[in-house]
Amino acid sequence: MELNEQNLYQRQTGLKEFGEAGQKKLSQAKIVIVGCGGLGNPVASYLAASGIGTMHLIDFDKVEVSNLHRQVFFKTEDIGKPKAFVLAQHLRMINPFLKVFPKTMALTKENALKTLEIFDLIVDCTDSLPTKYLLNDAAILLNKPLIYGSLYKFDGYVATFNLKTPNGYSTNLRDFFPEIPKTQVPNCAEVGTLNPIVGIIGLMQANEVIKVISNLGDPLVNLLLVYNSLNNQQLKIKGKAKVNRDTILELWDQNTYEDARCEVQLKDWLITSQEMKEKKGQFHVISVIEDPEFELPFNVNETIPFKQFNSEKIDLNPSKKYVFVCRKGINSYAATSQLKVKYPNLMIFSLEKGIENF
Amino acid sequence: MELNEQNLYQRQTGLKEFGEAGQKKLSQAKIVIVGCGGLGNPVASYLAASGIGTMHLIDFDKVEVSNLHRQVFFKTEDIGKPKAFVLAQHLRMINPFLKVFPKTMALTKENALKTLEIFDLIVDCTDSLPTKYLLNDAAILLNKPLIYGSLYKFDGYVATFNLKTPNGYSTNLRDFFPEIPKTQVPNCAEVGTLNPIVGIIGLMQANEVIKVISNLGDPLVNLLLVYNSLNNQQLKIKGKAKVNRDTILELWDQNTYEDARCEVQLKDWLITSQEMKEKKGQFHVISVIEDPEFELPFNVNETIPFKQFNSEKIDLNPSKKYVFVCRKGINSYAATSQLKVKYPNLMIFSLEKGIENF
Amino acid sequence: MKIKTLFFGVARDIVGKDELLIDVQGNTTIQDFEARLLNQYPDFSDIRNFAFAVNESYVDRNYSIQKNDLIAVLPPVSGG
Amino acid sequence: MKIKTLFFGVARDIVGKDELLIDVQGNTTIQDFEARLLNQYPDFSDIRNFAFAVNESYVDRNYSIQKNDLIAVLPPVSGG
Repeated sequence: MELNEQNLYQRQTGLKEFGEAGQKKLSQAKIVIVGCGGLGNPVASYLAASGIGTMHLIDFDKVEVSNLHRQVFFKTEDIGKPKAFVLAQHLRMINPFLKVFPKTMALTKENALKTLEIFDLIVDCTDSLPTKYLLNDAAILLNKPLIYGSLYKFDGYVATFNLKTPNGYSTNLRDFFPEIPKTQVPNCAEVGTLNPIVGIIGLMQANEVIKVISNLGDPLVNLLLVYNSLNNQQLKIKGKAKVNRDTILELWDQNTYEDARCEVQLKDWLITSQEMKEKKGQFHVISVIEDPEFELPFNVNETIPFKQFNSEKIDLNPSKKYVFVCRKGINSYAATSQLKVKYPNLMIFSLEKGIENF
Repeated sequence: MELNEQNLYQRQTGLKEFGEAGQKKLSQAKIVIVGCGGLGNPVASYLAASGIGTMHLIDFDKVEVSNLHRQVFFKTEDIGKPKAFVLAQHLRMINPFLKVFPKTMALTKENALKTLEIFDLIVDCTDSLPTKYLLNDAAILLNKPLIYGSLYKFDGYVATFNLKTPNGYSTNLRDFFPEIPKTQVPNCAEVGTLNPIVGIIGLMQANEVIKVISNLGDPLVNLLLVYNSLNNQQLKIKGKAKVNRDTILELWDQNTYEDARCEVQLKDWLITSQEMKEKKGQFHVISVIEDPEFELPFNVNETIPFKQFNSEKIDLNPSKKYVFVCRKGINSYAATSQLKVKYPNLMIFSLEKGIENF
Repeated sequence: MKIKTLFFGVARDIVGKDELLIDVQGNTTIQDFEARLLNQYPDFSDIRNFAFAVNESYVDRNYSIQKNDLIAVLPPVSGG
Repeated sequence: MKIKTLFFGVARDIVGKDELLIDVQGNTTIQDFEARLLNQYPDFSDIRNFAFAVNESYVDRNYSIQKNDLIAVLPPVSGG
């Protein structure tokens, strides 16, 4: 059987509910997938295989070892390469008719509207709360549907936001969660997940994209679907569209959409992995990781789980040099900066970018 | 970050509910995935990435163009290669610690018990009803859990069958569907599907495997989960374990577990694609395909949808040569054999293996 | 009484709808209900192989339909 | 009245359970309910950012809890 579009999609076009008409709608669609990790992997792959015409992939990050357990389209040989490019490469090999454009970049308030305005539909596969609000608000300002997905451990959420309906635009993220939480729960220590819920949520997003574009079935409109993979409990929470475009315009002006946890860190208070390896043994190392079973790649002198960390109760020895460490270098920096208030002249450092990048 | 098992699974082992103990259980598990198509693709990939220790992959088939829209781990360059081997190759590239053994073979009543007895758990990713009953009955005779998945168009079913519980073995396929349907609904013309439901059901199967092996959460025990991807409706049908091992033993003796549709076809009544191409124009070609919009790769003289086909009402011209065609060569063979009763001496042929292999 | 009935798989194809409200007399068993569906939709020729669930529980053919029951009609499926 | 309450995401971590039966007086609003959870589980420090659903509908904080309500406690989630 020849490799052509007709043969490639025959198991879809043969469906009377979908047919050649549905296939044509997919082929004419131009969508953007923001985030090429656990959600972006299956969303992009299944949508590419289904015959979406044009797909842009956006991710600022590179493939890491610890991604592979849930980002199953990445191979060990891809470690260190930009996620968007690696994913695009796979998509080209499964569907040569796809027009795919990978972009290694971070979406910000400054570039979001310009970047997103050319698409019919936006898929949120990011793993950052401020970016999720940035995408939500940008989608509303641009009058575009947003296919939302997110998860925590064993639970996932999915919805089709801001779809134009006869009754106006449908609900958006702020109808369920009005404000960007200031303190993310939980913060630094990424809690992890088992991979099936990541795939389930991603596939449900792909399903929404196909439903919306081919005008088939009932998309998750004015609904937030909640799935618990531990007991297969599903809720579909009905919402009311209240937060409208005018409100979002005001919020857009007020918000920076930056991750409060990723504030600029002072270089003087940081130590690189390189430097720490070179000067091994010269530091008193304190871990502020919560998980007592987390195995560190080096010996530490002390462990103070960050929740119990209180600079008032800590006495440091002025003749020693201290290094605080955690997984991502965020809580360790917070500990360092608190102690710098108490001991401004002491040698106290935070391991830059954390143990994950050691 | 170094590529080792600790780093690969850190986002799972960091979960207090799962931890190193859960990871160890996965690594010690030995499972078999029967069927490497739409369900087997994601099931094998996600389970390999999660750190299952030993995985056997069984499929008798090769990658075809029309598979690629839903079997998204296969590339165009894999067309014509054995599915189990291609899938195993991908798994090795995403997890070098996996022990994977691909087998290109068909499971039959004769080899099933011997083939399946060495595993802790069986995953049914097949697309044949008789094979699903074969796997179900074999799993019961071998006292092994079976992770069942199947689908039709936009709907999918998932369950964990025959799990040993404090109250005995849980429900199996025959508690919901006691007998192997004699006439498959619908038969020859594979109706097709959109790819997200295939992925959703596959991921739910992977989720069951992880739950069962790591003893986490509540597997779908004494339940048949039904998911409608068009409106995201989910039902969890409670069942009672009634069909026990003794009954299955009797059924095992009675059943052949062969697909009634795939009975041996007489060579004399068949014409190959090759021959039909060579003798183009010499035949009166009749299509028995149901779908009026199905596009054929050649001209046909007549179309009689198989449901309306009735040999009593058909008059053939003894001076002509006839070829019946359909998608897979099953209904066209049925038409041919009925007409051969009426016109034993006429030249009537069925296109061998159907248009899909033309 | 009007009984909400959900159709899955090929049953949806045959009925042409996700769900129907079906008017049912008292003392109607699932077996009666099955016969009635077959009578109304002759394409249900394989319905004896289908599973029926009431309020998310599998029921035998002798189950007697009650007011406010939610019926699901579940054909065997074989895709994979 | 005993109110069945489901906990998702980090709320499940904090409570340590998928669901609880919580004894609630008449005229209790979601706002009261939220305060009570925070009081009982101080780790709910971000609960003002959580969504509450009753019988699968999003509710405002001034919703008054009724008998037989099923409450879902839904924290924002950010994984992807």
